[in-house]
Amino acid sequence: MIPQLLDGTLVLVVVALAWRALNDRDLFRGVIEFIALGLLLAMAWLRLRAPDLALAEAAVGSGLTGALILSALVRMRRREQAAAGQPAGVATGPWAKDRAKNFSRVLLGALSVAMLGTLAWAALSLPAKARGLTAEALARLPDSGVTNPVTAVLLNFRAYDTLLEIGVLLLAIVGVWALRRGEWPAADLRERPLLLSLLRWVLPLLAVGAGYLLWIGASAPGGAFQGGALLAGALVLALLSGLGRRLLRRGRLVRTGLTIGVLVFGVAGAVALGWTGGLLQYPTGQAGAWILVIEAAALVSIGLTLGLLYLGGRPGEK
Amino acid sequence: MPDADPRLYLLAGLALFAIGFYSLVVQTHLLRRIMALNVMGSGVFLAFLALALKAAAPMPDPVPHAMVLTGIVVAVCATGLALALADRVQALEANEETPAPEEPPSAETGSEPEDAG
Amino acid sequence: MSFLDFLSALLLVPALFFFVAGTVALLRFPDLYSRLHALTKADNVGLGFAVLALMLRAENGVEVFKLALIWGLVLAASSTVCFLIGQEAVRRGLKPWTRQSP
Amino acid sequence: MNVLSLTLLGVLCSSLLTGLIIFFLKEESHRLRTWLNLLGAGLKLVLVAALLRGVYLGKTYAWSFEFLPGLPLALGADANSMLFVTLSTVLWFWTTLYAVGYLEDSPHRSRFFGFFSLCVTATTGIALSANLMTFLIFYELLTVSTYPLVVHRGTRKALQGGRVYLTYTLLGGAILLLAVAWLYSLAGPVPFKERGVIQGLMVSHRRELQWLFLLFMIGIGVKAAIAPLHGWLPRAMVAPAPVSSLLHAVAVVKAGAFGIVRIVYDVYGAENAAELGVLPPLAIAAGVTIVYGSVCALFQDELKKRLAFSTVSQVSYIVLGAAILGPLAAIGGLVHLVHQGLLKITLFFGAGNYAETLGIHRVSEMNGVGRRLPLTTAAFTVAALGMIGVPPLAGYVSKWYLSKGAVTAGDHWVTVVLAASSLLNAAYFLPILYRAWFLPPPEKWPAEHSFGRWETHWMLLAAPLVTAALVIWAGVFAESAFSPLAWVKLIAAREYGP
Amino acid sequence: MSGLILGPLVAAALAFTFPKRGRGMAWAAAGVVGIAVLSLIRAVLGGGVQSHRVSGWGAPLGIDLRADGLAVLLLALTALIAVAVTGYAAPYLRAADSPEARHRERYFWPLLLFLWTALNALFLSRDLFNLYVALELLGFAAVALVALEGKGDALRAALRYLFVSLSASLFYLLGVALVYGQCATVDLALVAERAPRGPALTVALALMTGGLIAKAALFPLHFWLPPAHANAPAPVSALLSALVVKGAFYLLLRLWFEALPVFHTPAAARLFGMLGAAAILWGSINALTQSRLKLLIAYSTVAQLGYLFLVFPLMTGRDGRFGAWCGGLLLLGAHACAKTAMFLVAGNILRAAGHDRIRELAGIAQVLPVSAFALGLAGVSLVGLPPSGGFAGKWLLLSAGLREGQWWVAAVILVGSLLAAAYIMRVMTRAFAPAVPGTWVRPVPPIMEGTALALALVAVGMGLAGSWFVELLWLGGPWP
Repeated sequence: MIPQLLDGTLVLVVVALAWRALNDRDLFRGVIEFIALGLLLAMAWLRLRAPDLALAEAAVGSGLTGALILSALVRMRRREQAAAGQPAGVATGPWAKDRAKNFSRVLLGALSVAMLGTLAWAALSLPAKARGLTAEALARLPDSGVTNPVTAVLLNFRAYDTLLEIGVLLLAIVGVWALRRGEWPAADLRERPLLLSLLRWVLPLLAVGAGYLLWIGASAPGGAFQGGALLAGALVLALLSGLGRRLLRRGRLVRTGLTIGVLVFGVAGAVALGWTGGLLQYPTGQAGAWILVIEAAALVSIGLTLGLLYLGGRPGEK
Repeated sequence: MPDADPRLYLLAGLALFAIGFYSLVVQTHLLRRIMALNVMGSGVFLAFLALALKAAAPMPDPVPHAMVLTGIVVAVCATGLALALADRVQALEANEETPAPEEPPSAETGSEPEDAG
Repeated sequence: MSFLDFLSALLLVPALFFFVAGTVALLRFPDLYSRLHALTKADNVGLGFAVLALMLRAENGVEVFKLALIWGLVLAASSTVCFLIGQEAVRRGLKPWTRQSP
Repeated sequence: MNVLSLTLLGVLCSSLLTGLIIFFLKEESHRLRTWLNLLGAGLKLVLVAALLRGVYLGKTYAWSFEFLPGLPLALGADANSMLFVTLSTVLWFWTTLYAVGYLEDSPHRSRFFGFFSLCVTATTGIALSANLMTFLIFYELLTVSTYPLVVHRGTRKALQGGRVYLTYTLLGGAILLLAVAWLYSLAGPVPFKERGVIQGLMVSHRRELQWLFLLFMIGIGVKAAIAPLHGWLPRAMVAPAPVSSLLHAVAVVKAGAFGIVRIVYDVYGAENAAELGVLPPLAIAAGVTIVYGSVCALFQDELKKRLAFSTVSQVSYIVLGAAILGPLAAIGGLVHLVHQGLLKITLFFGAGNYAETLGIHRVSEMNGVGRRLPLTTAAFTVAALGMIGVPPLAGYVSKWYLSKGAVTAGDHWVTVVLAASSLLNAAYFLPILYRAWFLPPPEKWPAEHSFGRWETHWMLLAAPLVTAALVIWAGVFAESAFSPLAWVKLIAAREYGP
Repeated sequence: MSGLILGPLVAAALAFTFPKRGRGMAWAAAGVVGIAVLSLIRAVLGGGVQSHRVSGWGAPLGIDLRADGLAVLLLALTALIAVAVTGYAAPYLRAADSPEARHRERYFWPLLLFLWTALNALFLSRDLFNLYVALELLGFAAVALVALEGKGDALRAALRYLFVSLSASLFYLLGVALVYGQCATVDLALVAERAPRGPALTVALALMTGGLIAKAALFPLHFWLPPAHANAPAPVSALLSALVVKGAFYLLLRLWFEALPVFHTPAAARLFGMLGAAAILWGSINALTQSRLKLLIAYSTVAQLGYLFLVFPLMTGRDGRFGAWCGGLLLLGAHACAKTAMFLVAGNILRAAGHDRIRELAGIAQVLPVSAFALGLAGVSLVGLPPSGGFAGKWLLLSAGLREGQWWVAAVILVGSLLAAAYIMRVMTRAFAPAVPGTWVRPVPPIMEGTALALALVAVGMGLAGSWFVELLWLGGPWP
């Protein structure tokens, strides 16, 4: 009884929070609700027995995405105020401007509800017990080089997906850099000795933590993405405090760091192709080592990419 | 603690998808629309994982888990890109009201550090 | 239920109490400075009890160490953040609440 | 691929390749361009002569290439195609010469001659097509390559004329495309064959075949300028004179008329078409066009417009010949394909000379031109008399066979139409001749150019004289073995013979 | 096959790391991909459909790549157009030695290479989820390239495009989730084996189709296309119109004819056909009323995409099936080349005149004869005049329609062709008018004109090579 109650409450709160986050009159509150939604979703992932994803969601889905949106909001507000000379407390929403708009809202609402109904009808018609690929994955797990099935899928069974995904990450940062110059948080550490002393030992700790997550990912929840997210968090901290400035001045180094995931992954794929005749088909018995190398490179790229996404643009002095 | 009922989470995922879609179409503020996309995405992920739980013998299907992890990363990339773009657009609209110089790419590209590649 | 499990459950009671107290305080306290107290003090104590409770259920020493590390990190982080928020508030000239002010 | 099929390709390439090279020539390389033009035209002439001899000796020429499965692009040389290809090649040679002289010092000549060559390539392709698909391809190529020629001058009027031209021809092309696709879906690939290829469908798809015939006639009738689809022709006369010659005598209108002949004789077969009952409406349309075109011509003061309406009228003679069952009418129609080409090109050359040398564009300005340009006017006169049908010139031969054929077929009304048309022809040509020869010239011509020794540039003069000579030859020696008439009789014998 | 993906991907990463080597990387990738495509064509023509199991596992656990005639055709087309754009873009981007120009060039090459990677991945993959990742890669690269123009309209268009693209991807992904829930696989062939007709897959297919239709800009979800394609830099517009929208269409073909052919009912097919017909008419009419050349070309893309969807109703019967398939894809190829040529010409005109307002473009044929010729040839193919590739494609569709007795398809094709002729004529008429002094201010490098002409020639010549295409398309196509 209690688990059902817990699930029911969680689901209800998630749905309600999603609605609130997107339709709150106060945009700022909406963003905060959105971040909270991410945390609750991480709980939902746990209930769905997906601890890998709970980690990723908490760090990336809620944490990083929330931070991105929040900083964008602050930037936009500041600009709105500068432009209009008035506080833009309540963002312009679709509220009751005219009848046509209301009508289309009602129409779209009806459409969305109808869509939801259809989707539910289809989803509930699915077989109650799915076959899934659990059996296949577990049967091949011993050959995969790792013991965590999710990592096995990510870096061996469907490694090609992951290769493209690392590509997407790189592409995202290239696209963002092409669009904007990043904005530097103006922080002076001399005024904040406490923060400085905290960062002095927290940043290395986070880096070690990222490495640990990478290592443990072979057998337990964790891996390059979760580790990368941690690294990204460290980087965001460093950027916020102004510590990362010196690093970012070294453009080529940063770019190499961003691309090393794709490069190592791609080259590994090509070498494997020459070795075994299959794209990303690791030589027998060496899969574990290959995966570790690829993941290590990917970790650096993921961490840098996600962290620099926070900057919202290419580094460069004004 | 026994497993959750996958159908419950499946429906929740679909609900998030519908809410996200409705808000995406109805809302006008760029940030809200970007959040709406994220909510839609979360809905899809929820559905994926709920379906993975249906094949839970002896453990949930790892393949959708990997897919969702990929999806989460893609989603954050999308968010980053969309925010940068939205920011440029908003800067542009703010400029149209009061013309203030707002970063044309020309101003600083040359000074990007260590350009010599 | 073993003795350790019982003890662990017992420790969770104060943990919950402090969390609830912290949350209520966050909602009810009148100004930023007092809310900071609620967030940092009450919640950290609550977390401490929860970590203790979990330590009793840990399977090996490494896990105990990790739990301790988590608590340490949270303590350090929350105190630093609390300080930074307070400093920023002071800089912006936010007046602390007193009984006289409405 | 053997020598015979290479000859076929050679006929096409002699103008295609020169055209493509000319496109990339610099505007200033005048001499090279002229030589290339004449070389291409001359080479084509030689190749066609070889082809003609071969066909006469009974050799089979065929070349094909599957550009889509079951859909060959096929060239061949039968008697019918030789008729047209010889006409267009001979006339092209002289038109090229004329055009070189005519366009001296005008801008964009590389572009002009490039498209000019493409246009002739398309015409040759139409003539040599061995199946309906190939015909369609070259037919559309002709449309496209003629457009830049029509708008060559770039004036507002030229652009408007070009737009009207494209609108008509593309609409026609779309309808033709539909017809071809429909016929292919019924009958499979449609090669051209004497007496038609649709015997198998006569019973089962009678109604479809009738509709198809209508679509074909509309689609091709646009280019053949059958009323009421003729609207583009008078407007397209804004083009330079060599282009008008090309449009009226060598390529476009001719391609339309030839297409109708092909459809009637080699796709449907004259007897099948008559059996389907589709010929009388076509004959009536042709008859109406003949009279209507002549009447319109009567009221035009602009010389080229008058000639344009005259074309509308004259081309329908060819259609009429195809639409009347029986070998005699067929001979009349087919031979008029050649005769009208010779006559009309001479007239347009003349008109071009008047415009280029003296700046004369209107009939009312033509007083006394015979004295200033005697040779040109003589050629013009020969052609005009030929048009009217004065024996023994070329036009007389066609009209005679046509009326005889009509009487044999029992269509007596046709003779009335022909007579009326001849009268009208006389009515709009004789006043011109009268003015040219018998009225005194004005003090000053509108815009006179002097070209030295001859009355005009020698290239402008040579072309009309040669074509006028051909007009006389085609009429006087009609019954000899080497005349268009002799060749046409061969075709008619194959279509209607036992 | 692997080189097709690894080549441009690694080149993209290197082009980003070493910005000054961007163009070199693009050419290197072009070399790798060129060799890979040619050897793949040889292999497919010689040995039939080629397959590859990535990581050696094979479906359902792993991901399969497969190169059949259709995939190879599109890969070759992509390579051709990407090479042309590479050749064109170098002088285009170096228009002026301004910081803006340097900035654009710096980011253009990696983005182009990402786009290429995504297209190759899309055409090779047999895995619905992997296709999702490829689609996202494609969408991001396309959006970033549009935004590279940097002007207000381009940015707004890019943002709208991004929103459409992302939400469409999510619709697609939800469909994939349902397919996985039903079939426990995301491999196209295995889905086809395990697909029962039922609500789950019906809705899944509807979701995926909806998403892909939005990405393929089929009427009425085309609204994002004209601003995005018209405001992007010219070589980008070319890539978008020629290839990116086709990627989504390609995936629709795979879904409807390979993964879930049981759902290809006459009713569904007719719906596609109706939308296609509406797109042809709506796009053409809008093209007729545009005042800017690039917008006209963009609306023409909306119209031409409509033709592709006529394949669906024509594939319902037995007689016209193969013809319709080949016709649609031949049209796709011809349109890709012709449209690239047109956008490149538009880029030349923009360069020379500084604007692309059709009314003020008198004298193109005089000032830019090669470009005008290319425009004319591309127009010939768009209108579908013989012997162009456009004609061959339309002919096959038309005959299929007549053979199946679907007269309305024939009517739509003819009307669409005439409308296309009308809007091409609008431009060509200006081309032949005498130039107004002061209109044409800057010279255009010959390579920019030559590239456009080359592609226009390919579009026209494609019709003559129709048999070869048909032979290729037969391999691995959806026939019993």
